[in-house]
Amino acid sequence: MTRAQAAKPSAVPDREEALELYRRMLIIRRFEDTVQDLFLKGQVHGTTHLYSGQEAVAVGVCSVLAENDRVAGTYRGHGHALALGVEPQGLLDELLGRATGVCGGRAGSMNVIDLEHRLIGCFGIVGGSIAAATGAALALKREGGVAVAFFGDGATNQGYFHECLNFARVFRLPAVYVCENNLYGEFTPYEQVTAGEIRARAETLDISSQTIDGNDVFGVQAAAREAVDRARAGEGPCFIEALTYRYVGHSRSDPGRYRKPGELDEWRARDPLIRAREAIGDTAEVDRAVEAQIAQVIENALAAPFPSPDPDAREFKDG
Amino acid sequence: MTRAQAAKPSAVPDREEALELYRRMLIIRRFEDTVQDLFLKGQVHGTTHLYSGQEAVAVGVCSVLAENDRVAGTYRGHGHALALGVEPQGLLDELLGRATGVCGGRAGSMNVIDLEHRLIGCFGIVGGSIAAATGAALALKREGGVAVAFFGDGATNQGYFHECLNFARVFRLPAVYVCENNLYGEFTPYEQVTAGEIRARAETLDISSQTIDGNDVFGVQAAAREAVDRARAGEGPCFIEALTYRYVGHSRSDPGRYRKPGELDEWRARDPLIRAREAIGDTAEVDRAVEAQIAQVIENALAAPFPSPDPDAREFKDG
Amino acid sequence: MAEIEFREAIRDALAEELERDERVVVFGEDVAAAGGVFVTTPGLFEKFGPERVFDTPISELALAGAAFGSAVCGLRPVIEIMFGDFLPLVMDSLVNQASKYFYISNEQASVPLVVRSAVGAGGRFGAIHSQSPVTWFQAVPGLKLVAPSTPSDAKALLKGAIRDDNPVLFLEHKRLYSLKEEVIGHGSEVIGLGSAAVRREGSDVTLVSVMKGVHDCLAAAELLASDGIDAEVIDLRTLRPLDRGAIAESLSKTNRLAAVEEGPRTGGWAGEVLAVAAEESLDDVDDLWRITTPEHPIPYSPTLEDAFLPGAEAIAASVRARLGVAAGRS
Amino acid sequence: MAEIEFREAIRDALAEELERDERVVVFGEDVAAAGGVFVTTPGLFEKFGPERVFDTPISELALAGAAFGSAVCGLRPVIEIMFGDFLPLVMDSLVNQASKYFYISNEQASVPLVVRSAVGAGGRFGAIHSQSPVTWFQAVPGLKLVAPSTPSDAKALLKGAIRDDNPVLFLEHKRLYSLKEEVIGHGSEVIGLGSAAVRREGSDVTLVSVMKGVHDCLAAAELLASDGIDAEVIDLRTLRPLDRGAIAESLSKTNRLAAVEEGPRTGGWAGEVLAVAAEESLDDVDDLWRITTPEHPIPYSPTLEDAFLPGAEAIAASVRARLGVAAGRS
Ligand SMILES: Cc1ncc(C[n+]2csc(CCOP(=O)(O)OP(=O)(O)O)c2C)c(N)n1
Ligand SMILES: Cc1ncc(C[n+]2csc(CCOP(=O)(O)OP(=O)(O)O)c2C)c(N)n1
Ligand SMILES: [Mg+2]
Ligand SMILES: [Mg+2]
Repeated sequence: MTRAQAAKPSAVPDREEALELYRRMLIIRRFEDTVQDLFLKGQVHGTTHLYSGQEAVAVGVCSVLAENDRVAGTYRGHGHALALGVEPQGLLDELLGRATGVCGGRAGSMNVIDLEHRLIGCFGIVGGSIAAATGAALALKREGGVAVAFFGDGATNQGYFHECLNFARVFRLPAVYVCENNLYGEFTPYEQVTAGEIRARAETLDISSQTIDGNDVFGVQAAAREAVDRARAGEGPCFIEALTYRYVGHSRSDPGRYRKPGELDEWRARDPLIRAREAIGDTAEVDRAVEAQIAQVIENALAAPFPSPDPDAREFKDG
Repeated sequence: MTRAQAAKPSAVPDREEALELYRRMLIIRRFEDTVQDLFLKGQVHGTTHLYSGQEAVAVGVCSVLAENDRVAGTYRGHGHALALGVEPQGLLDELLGRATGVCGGRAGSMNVIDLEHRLIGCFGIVGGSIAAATGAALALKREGGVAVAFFGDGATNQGYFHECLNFARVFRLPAVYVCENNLYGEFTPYEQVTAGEIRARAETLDISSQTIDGNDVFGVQAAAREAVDRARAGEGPCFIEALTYRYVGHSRSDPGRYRKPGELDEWRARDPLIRAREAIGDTAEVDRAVEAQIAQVIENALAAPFPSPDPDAREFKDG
Repeated sequence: MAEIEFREAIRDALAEELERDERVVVFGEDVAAAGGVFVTTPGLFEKFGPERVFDTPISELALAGAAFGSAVCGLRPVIEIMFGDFLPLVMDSLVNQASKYFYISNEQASVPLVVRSAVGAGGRFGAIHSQSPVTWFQAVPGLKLVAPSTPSDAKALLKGAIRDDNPVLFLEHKRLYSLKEEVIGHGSEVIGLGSAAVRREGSDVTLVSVMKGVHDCLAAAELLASDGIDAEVIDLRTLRPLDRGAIAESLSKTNRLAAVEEGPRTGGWAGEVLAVAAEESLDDVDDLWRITTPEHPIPYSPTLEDAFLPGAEAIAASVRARLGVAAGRS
Repeated sequence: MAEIEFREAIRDALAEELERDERVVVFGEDVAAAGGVFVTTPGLFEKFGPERVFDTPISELALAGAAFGSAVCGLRPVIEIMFGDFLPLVMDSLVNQASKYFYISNEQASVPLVVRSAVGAGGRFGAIHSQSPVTWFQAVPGLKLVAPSTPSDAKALLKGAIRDDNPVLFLEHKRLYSLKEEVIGHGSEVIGLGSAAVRREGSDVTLVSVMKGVHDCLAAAELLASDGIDAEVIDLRTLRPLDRGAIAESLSKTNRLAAVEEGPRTGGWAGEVLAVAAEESLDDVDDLWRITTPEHPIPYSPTLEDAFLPGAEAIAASVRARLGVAAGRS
């Protein structure tokens, strides 16, 4: 599949909304740059999976969600979280293992949960977000909410994908499954391990499906609106395959040797931020504001306290 | 899907071969009648899942297998075993828990294994046969063998189905996946829990697939030959959906209340044995021979010893 | 006084909780229209309708995922996994997600779900439909593990499990489903999870078990009584949290304890009981041991399966041997 | 004398066995072209080609099924499950099929497969990439469970695992991958599974552990030495079969034993060690206890994770407390 095949004419929203989408994407980009930086400085621990390059998907999809909707993201979840409005401060604090993190430093990069911001979790098990969102949809069905799962191309080879999509279709659950096809699962090109077409897998389960340009935030928004509306209207689950690309390694120790020559540059030329800026025009004000915001967040985060070991941390919720 | 849709003109083999197919089907039918009988008398224990009505599938498929091929059956596996040539005596002894059973009474109805007869196992976990055959195909690829998995319509909702078929396609494994669609998974009609068409699930994975009349043994044989030949030729896995019906309950405690009115009679009218007999003509000799054979098997089985508890039964294979 | 069957107790608990709390939903394979393969859920579908009680595809990964996700979003799902042997397929959702959620979310939310599953051998179901997979799950913080032995306990503990805010694995022994018991009281008690029950008081030796094993221990205790051995029988009821106090208390009286487990010795829950006893009550201890199954899969043949399982005779014999008492001595 | 890293030891064992026996195949996610996310398999793909060493889809159910089925049909597969936390997804094939096959087939065939998996905390990977899921698997007859602590053991035990005719779960602790060791001998030893090693002789107390814990125990023993406490350190190496003799022997000398486990106390393998000690060596025992992690999921934050894990200091402190010795007394 090429971008051309997937491209649809996208309706650019009014300037204010367009700027807001752009702003969110920029926050994610700058946030991820920051994480990368801090990681190299040894301030962010363990491993991280950055969302740089894929911003349009999370931002476009989350921009159409209502208050009673819920989202399940992945270990590559900073973008999913920030697109939902999770505070950059709380998120960065979490990645730094600080007490002020959204999960008190207990969760870390791969497992961020922020229920207040509709994020039921980031899931470190490939396919886990699909399962969680399917369950969420079962609950939300009662109250008119919609559940969204983000996951990668690689996750479509997991049993969870097949079982849950079938489950959702059988019970007409209000779920939107968003596959971020960034061409690779870790170091392996997706075509090498994926039989047939990804979108067809959902279509075969009689699920309304589309493949879209995942680097066009306005197009993503339009596609997501259609899918979310359908799901909310009780017409059952929808599937979106968003074609996109990640700019940095899968995780920290990945030099990206598997990339085809020129591939990264090609995708950088279709950068979702550049393309949004082209449509919007002048963004200097937002650019400056985000820059300042992130600088402040970093400063605060580095100064935040680490959590004190709690000898009485509870295993169970009390009665 | 109706039978009409699935019907293909089937090539009837020469009389001798046709009679042999018929004989095998009849052995299965009589064997299952016997098991049912003995079950009601309390001689067969636990639970059993009978193959009556589906005989043409196992017999047709197994009739085209070569010596270095392997088969994985299900908990509804007496038919798979007998079609492969497993001795009715050893099989019945196993079901009765006798020391002379093919697995010494250790396995029982749901888990029969008879490697000598190419049966790598009957699998009590729905989807387990798919996994086992996929692995077998990986090994058999080296030596030109083909692995066959039998499984039900319900198993196509298992993660194993999706993961293993993708896996087999990606590595072009010599596997033939035979879905016996008998319209129900236990007590639940398959349409109620299955999104889309079963065959399309395999097709979507770029696997050569066909839906066939599972009650026409000659048609099954032809379809299986095509699939097995393809697989053996290195063209990768094939999928067959065989439409069929089980005559008795899912397992012993099932009165079959879920059946649609008239459904059982309709299917009995297309009984695989009757249809084979119609094509063959006189079968009296085979009928008598099988009758006598099974009578002898029952007599022997009831007289066979139970295994003695072995206090030194081994956990591991010795170095 | 009415009698109640174990399977009815399960159904009644579900019906009462479905009635009481509309967040409760029940789903699984053949639990609705057919009423469950072990006949534990008949009538629920008819009474509560397809939004509350429904049949699923044969998709344990999805079942467990749906239970987890819906519990995070406000439901209190009770799912049935037909045989305990299939629990590996729900383990990722149960162990990696549901059980960790309360802690890693920094206590933003807990995950109130119940997984019911039929376990246990003795029914000639063979190696892969007869396991009691307690020990796959006992070392999982955040997960509760219930294993009742009587109809009234089953009912009160299942109600307790459904009301518990944490994920609970609720094991039902197949050979108890037809067990009947006189119901005492109004039958709507709720037992919180984590307390053992003393089923028989005794002074010479403590027998600790769960589920079917409790009945075997009680029968063994009767046999032992005729040898002059007075056995105390403790029904742990909940394997996590484990009622450590009950173990210590009984040991302080009897000084000898055997844990009776329907499962292999190495790595079983009986080992945990011995470890707790050794760790916390060593001064009280004269003897500690386990009575378990052999270390191989569960055989199908009746002769093999019967010999495989630790029944009353085997338990009594083991106690006699360990205490150095010959049978029928008294 | 050459030094060898733990991860090189793994690779060398695989390379030597691939070379020796053409039935051996190695597959998993990113093990071939990329050489493994923990860099344990570089060069194997280049040397042995795509029929012997290959990258799979992200499909653990299929991976495990393929390992099982191919082992039944003559291969000796070694699969990598990237993180031990993902093992629930292979558990059905491993526990329900592979481990039971030898017995229920009436010994027609065994299932020679190895599942390698990276386990353990301390790397700031959070709750679902840091577990040491030993106890999910310890009570499974037919399955062997290996947990090496040194490069040379890792190599010799992995070779032993590949040559073993039974299914083996081979755990590699992430924090050992970079551990270096002088190689003694020609480096092509094979260790059969089931024997513990005494890493340090001592007379006052026995510390029992596996993997990273062995190093913590050795460090603790050094600390304790300065308090005049002489600790013996036993590396179990294989958790199933468990070397019960080694436990008994050490206890007969020290009379006190602590099992040090990187995992929660309730239901852990350390409990099994205590149970074995209590059951078989009670007369030798003055004290038995466990040093484990708290009973909640593994936290991400460095301060939390460090406090969570039982390191050398914590082990030494626990021994002192249990023996009634103040630090630095001697
Ligand atoms: C069940 C499981 N298997 C393997 C992994 C290791 N792993 C983490 S991310 C990843 C690649 C996933 O690829 P994809 O779904 O395409 O998502 P992407 O990382 O490209 O966003 C793998 C294999 C995992 N976390 N969970
Ligand atoms: C993983 C798993 N889930 C559930 C079951 C219980 N069960 C046994 S047979 C069966 C129905 C299977 O239906 P289908 O695949 O259509 O095969 P059929 O029995 O109709 O031949 C179910 C649910 C099982 N054995 N394994
Ligand atoms: Mg990807
Ligand atoms: Mg069926």
